[in-house]
Amino acid sequence: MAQTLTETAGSLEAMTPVPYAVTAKRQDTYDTWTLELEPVDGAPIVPGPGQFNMLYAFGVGEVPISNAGNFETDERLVHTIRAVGAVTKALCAAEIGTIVGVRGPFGNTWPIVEAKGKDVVVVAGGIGLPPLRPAIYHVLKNRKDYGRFALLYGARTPTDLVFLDEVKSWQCNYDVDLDITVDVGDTDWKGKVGLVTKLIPPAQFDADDAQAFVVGPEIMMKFVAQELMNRDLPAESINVSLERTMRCGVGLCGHCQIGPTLVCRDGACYTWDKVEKLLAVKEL
Amino acid sequence: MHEQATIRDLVATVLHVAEENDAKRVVRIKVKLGALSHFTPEHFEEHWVDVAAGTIAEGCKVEAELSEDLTDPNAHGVILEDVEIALG
Amino acid sequence: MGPTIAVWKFSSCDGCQLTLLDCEDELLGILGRVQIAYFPEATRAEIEGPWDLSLVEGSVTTPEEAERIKEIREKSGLVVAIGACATAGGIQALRNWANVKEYASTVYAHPEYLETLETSTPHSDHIAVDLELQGCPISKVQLVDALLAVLAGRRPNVPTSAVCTECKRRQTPCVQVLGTPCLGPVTQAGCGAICPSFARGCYGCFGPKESPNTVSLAKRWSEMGASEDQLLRAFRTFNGYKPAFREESARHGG
Amino acid sequence: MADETRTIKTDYLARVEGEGGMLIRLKGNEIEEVKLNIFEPPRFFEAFLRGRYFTEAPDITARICGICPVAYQMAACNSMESVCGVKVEGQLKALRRLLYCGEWIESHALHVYMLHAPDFLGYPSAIEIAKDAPEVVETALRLKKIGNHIMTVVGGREIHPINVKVGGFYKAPSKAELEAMVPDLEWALETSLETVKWANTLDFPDFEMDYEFAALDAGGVYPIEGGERFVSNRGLDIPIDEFYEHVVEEHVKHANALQGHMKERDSYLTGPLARYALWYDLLSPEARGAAEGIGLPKVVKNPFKSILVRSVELVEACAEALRLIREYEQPAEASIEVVPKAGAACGASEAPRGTLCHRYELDDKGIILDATITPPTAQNQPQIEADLRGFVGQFMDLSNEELTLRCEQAIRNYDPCISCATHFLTLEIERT
Amino acid sequence: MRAVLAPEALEAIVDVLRRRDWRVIAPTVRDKAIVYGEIASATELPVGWKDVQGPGSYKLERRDDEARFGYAVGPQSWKRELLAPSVRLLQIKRTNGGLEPVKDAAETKRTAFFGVRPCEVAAIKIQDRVLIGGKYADEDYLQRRENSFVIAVNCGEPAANCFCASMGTGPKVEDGYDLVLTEITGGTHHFVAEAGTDEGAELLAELPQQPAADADLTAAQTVTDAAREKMGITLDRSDVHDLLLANLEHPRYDDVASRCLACTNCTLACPTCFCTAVDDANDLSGEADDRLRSWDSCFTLQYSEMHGGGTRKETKSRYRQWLTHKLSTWHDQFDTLGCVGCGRCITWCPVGIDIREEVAAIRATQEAKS
Ligand SMILES: Cc1cc2nc3c(=O)[nH]c(=O)nc-3n(C[C@H](O)[C@H](O)[C@H](O)COP(=O)(O)OP(=O)(O)OC[C@H]3O[C@@H](n4cnc5c(N)ncnc54)[C@H](O)[C@@H]3O)c2cc1C
Ligand code: SF4
Ligand code: SF4
Ligand code: SF4
Repeated sequence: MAQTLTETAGSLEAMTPVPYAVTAKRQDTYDTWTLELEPVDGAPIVPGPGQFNMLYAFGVGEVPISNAGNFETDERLVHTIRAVGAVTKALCAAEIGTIVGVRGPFGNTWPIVEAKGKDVVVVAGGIGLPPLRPAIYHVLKNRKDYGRFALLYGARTPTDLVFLDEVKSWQCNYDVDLDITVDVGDTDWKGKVGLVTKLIPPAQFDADDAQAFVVGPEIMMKFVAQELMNRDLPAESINVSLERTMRCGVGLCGHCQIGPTLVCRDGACYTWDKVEKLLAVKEL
Repeated sequence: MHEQATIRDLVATVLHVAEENDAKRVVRIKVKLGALSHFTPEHFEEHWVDVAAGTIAEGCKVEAELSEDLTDPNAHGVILEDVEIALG
Repeated sequence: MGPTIAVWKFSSCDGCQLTLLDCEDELLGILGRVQIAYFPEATRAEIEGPWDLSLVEGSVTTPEEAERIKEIREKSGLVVAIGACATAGGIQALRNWANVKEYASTVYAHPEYLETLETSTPHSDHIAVDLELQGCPISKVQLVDALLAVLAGRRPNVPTSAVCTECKRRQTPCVQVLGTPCLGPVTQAGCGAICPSFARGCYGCFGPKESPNTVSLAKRWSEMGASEDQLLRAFRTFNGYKPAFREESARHGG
Repeated sequence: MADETRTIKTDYLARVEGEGGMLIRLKGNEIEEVKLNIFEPPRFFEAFLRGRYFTEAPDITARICGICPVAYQMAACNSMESVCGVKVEGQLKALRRLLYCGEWIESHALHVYMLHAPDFLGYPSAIEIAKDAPEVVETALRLKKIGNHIMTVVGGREIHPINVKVGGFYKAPSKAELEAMVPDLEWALETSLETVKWANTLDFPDFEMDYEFAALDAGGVYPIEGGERFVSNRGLDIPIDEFYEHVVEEHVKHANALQGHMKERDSYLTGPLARYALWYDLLSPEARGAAEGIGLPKVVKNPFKSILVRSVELVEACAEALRLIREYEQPAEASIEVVPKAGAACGASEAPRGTLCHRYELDDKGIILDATITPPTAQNQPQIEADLRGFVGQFMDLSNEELTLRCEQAIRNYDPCISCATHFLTLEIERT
Repeated sequence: MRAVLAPEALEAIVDVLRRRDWRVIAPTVRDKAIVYGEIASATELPVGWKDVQGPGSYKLERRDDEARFGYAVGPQSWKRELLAPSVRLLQIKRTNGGLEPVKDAAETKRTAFFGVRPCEVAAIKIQDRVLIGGKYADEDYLQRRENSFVIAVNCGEPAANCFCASMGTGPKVEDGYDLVLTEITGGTHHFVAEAGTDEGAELLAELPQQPAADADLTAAQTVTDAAREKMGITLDRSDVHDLLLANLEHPRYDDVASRCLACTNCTLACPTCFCTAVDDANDLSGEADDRLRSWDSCFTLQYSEMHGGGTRKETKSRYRQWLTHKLSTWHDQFDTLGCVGCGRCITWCPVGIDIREEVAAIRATQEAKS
């Protein structure tokens, strides 16, 4: 075609996984592991807070997994993965030295830099904490640039809480208002029992000048957003992360649509005002 | 053709039961022949005598009853209902 | 030493297990990675159970078969039901609408010699099945993919969508739109949409797709001139006992 | 005797195992009984064909056997067309023959190399042969694939082809599509000629039977896709429509498959040995040359040598397929119109393993009123038992294990189309 | 550059292109329909055929003239050439512990699409926007697209399901072509040709031709004007974006779900629908994976399946996804409509569901409400 197409065309390498080696691995809960990955050749990509990579387990398949790293270092990728199906099981079973494929980083980032000077409220549900970790790291690293920092963490049971030690260390070292709850306790659990939404009314933040970051199951995010709005936090100041099936991760395969938006391209981070109506429609 | 195998299996079971109960001899067995088991009582006894020969079940009394219920889930099989043994 | 695979036959035509031998290009490659533990169509060698994977062909039509599948279930890591017989009762499930004793006397002079259940049922009516490959016969591609998936520990690629997806991918002009009634829109993909490519309507040998709208398709067929009888037979053939097709055939009499 | 007795409740269930099997009862050196059990659970095809539309018979009866579906489709079509008074001829008939050649190639290659040869070579199966001599199995697979490919191109798929229809086909392949198969078929022809020589290197037990050979008479060509008469070397010569006046089917207690035998005659044999003996002169020059090359007589009475005859038929099917493709012209219409008529007729075809006969009775709307199907294995079963009786007599002093092997091999001589018969699970030898 | 061509010049087009060793893909008659296939001569075009289309029905009939393009669009679209139904994107090999992605050598042969309708040109432009116009580009598509050469044909005789006039994509092509023909059958049968690019002009220059007078251009304009007139406006697109978004829970979706088979035909026949599945398939040795991309559809359950189940389990949600995407959210995502009015989804729906009627039904009850 004599029309100039090439100039309009974006990156072409998006569909090719790059080999990374598993260099460290930690089990977080009975079904969740954290992997650290380093490129076999060259420098690692540096995903921003809120971005995700497509991780590929050889022979099994590829899935989107959020960036859970960048604090001290950009040297390696950190991903926390819950083994729920074939690919995530294979990734969680990877040994140190195993090569996995990585494509990314894809998607947008949390508006964490934009939140400078404001109070920060982070609400995480279970495995929702890892995707928030890069944003948390950013705040901690630049702690003085932000106002109050409330970290509200809930999980179904105590065994579903990840990085508990690390979370507690943040509380001591960085002036974080930490509040934790579980839906169902066990005999060893001395903390709060109840839904994470219960932690919102007492949380310390200035609704006129705060940004909230919320990740968890869709239904949890709905209730959390509602509670936050009950505290007069505007919907535009509530950030959530959505999840849909993704086959390409780069806006070409169409699978991750929710109404007017493609989650992989326009998300996965959204402000609540953009998605509230969409999520209210059943099976949209 | 499978009569033989079935009977052998039954004899083994009877001997096992007998042994567990320290029996000296098997006096009587009672079996229910499924409607589709391919056995008639006479046919069954004939085979039984053959296979039980030389064991402590030799010469025992065989009570075989032919079921006519085609819909019984066990219609194809033979049920060993009980075994009478002589102790001591 | 790969995983052990046992191939079991129940009431069937052997076509689905023959599909394995028909994987001429793949057979040796697969055999190099698994151990055939039991496959009477191909070998007299046997490895005792338990087995990692059992492929189960054929439907349950006798009391003995009903027992046997339970034993196989107990001794198998994965049970994969292959074919319309194993997943839907097969063509012989037509007996489920008839009186078996009458059937038996039609065919056999001495029906009293027969041991048979009144019905022909899929294994899922008797045990928990891990994966069903539909089709009369199953697709080679799906069979090979399922075996490789087991070896790799991934999800097998079994589309649950309509035959139409494959028909469109192979770019066949839709025969239903051209005037030949076709079951493709309610039938599960897998065959490669061969019937339309040979200018005939799909006859449903791969069984119902997920959420098949048989009512709407049947209505269209009637508008195209199909009789109630024809509709009844169309839904009551190789997969007639699968609930979606069973219910639709019942709507057209009998 | 005043022993203390006790009754113990057991309610223990002993199962009757249901697999194919064979029973040989020997008393001293006398054979008391030889029984071949075919525990194929009944599937009632003949019953549920009643009430179906006549055009459904080829698709439905294909499901009787996944190993020779084309045989069923052709017999059903032949029978239906005969009831309705139409004849499929010319290129459509040629296409049917070509499709059937595909099935012969597939089935014979499978049987020769993968089912029968392991017996001769002392392997449990082709899987083990593949470990020692992969090239043998690769050859078999490639041959099989070529047969299957014909069925895919002409019939739509290899198992249960979808393109066969009463009156012809749904769609006729183009000449170019068929010609694309020629190079493969030429290879297959060469290879099948080698197969004959290779098979001739196997060891055959000395054993002959005096058979009544029966096969279709296809009127001047080697019988494959059909024939108007059913004939034997002992003077049987009947129109196929009279098949059931001469052959009766018997349901014997030990097998769910019906057995056929001819009225007022003994058991008879259908299949490769019979076709070959009756129609040797109609074989292609290639096939005849192959037989001559290994000194195979015009009549083979040793059932173990059926593997040789089957190889010769493999040559025949390849040569015939090539000829049919060469002479093919794509017909303007893929089928002729068939209007249902009330009536009844038989139709038959030559399955790889023998003559297959169908008979249907239709009403004037084309609804099937009655169906009778006699597969080759049913016809051959009495003969198989007769063979075994003769055969076991010769090998009585072998150990049970060896005798079992021999018997399995003997059964496989007939390529019975039931998996339980291709590899026996239980063979009981009772010696008293 | 413009010219008047005699019907015989079509043969010259095929000749010239084939001499350059290009593939020429054009409409031909096969399987009782007009489909696209490689041709070696212009005689393989559907000379003297027309199509009679209705919701869920399509039939070829003879015309009483020798028109080469006397039919509308058939079951296939150029999507099959650009966004192939199934293609291997790459192979990933395992090499002693590592991974090595291997790309297949791309097909580089130039391909002329001969007989591209205005709606189809519009559809190609839409797919360009989606597949190579954003931050990331589909490499296979781009490769094929760069190798394509578009010979468009304006429409004179729309089929019953055509509604390009409503969507502003036809019956006259505006841009996006290399060469465009308008067929004039009344009087002496001839074509008015106009080049859209330099390459198009080069081709035109090689053809036997007459100069085009103003009258010829007017005659060509009359052809497309008449077609537009005949079609009328059957779908009001002005407010459709908001209309559909405001009616996501409209009861009409229950009604259409009772008819819709969720069979995927509409989406796969559609020239703009671009959804694909990306699957990895293992090779026999287990040492390499093929990454395959194939046409997918929002009408399947697996399309929206996440861990724990499908997002759109009901047919109603799937139909809504499709309809709103085509006419509404496509605009939000890609700044264009997703429908070009070719009518394929209507004709090739096995039960004849008509997008125009569904929109009209939603509009009618919405209007009744307000
Ligand atoms: C932006 C984003 C970020 C995420 N971040 C994280 C994270 O940080 N940590 C985390 O643990 N999880 C994360 N997830 C979720 C994670 O991607 C899923 O848990 C994962 O995709 C599950 O894949 P699986 O193969 O293990 O599960 P499966 O249940 O085996 O498959 C899951 C889905 O894959 C598709 N699929 C796979 N095979 C087939 C097939 N043969 N046919 C049809 N469909 C098939 C289906 O949609 C299926 O439902 C994230 C998801 C998104 C969208
Ligand atoms: S021919 Fe049948 S399978 Fe193909 S698209 Fe039409 S309805 Fe679907
Ligand atoms: S198109 Fe339908 S009937 Fe034909 S093979 Fe496929 S599933 Fe079976
Ligand atoms: S609208 Fe028509 S073509 Fe589209 S999925 Fe529904 S039934 Fe199929």
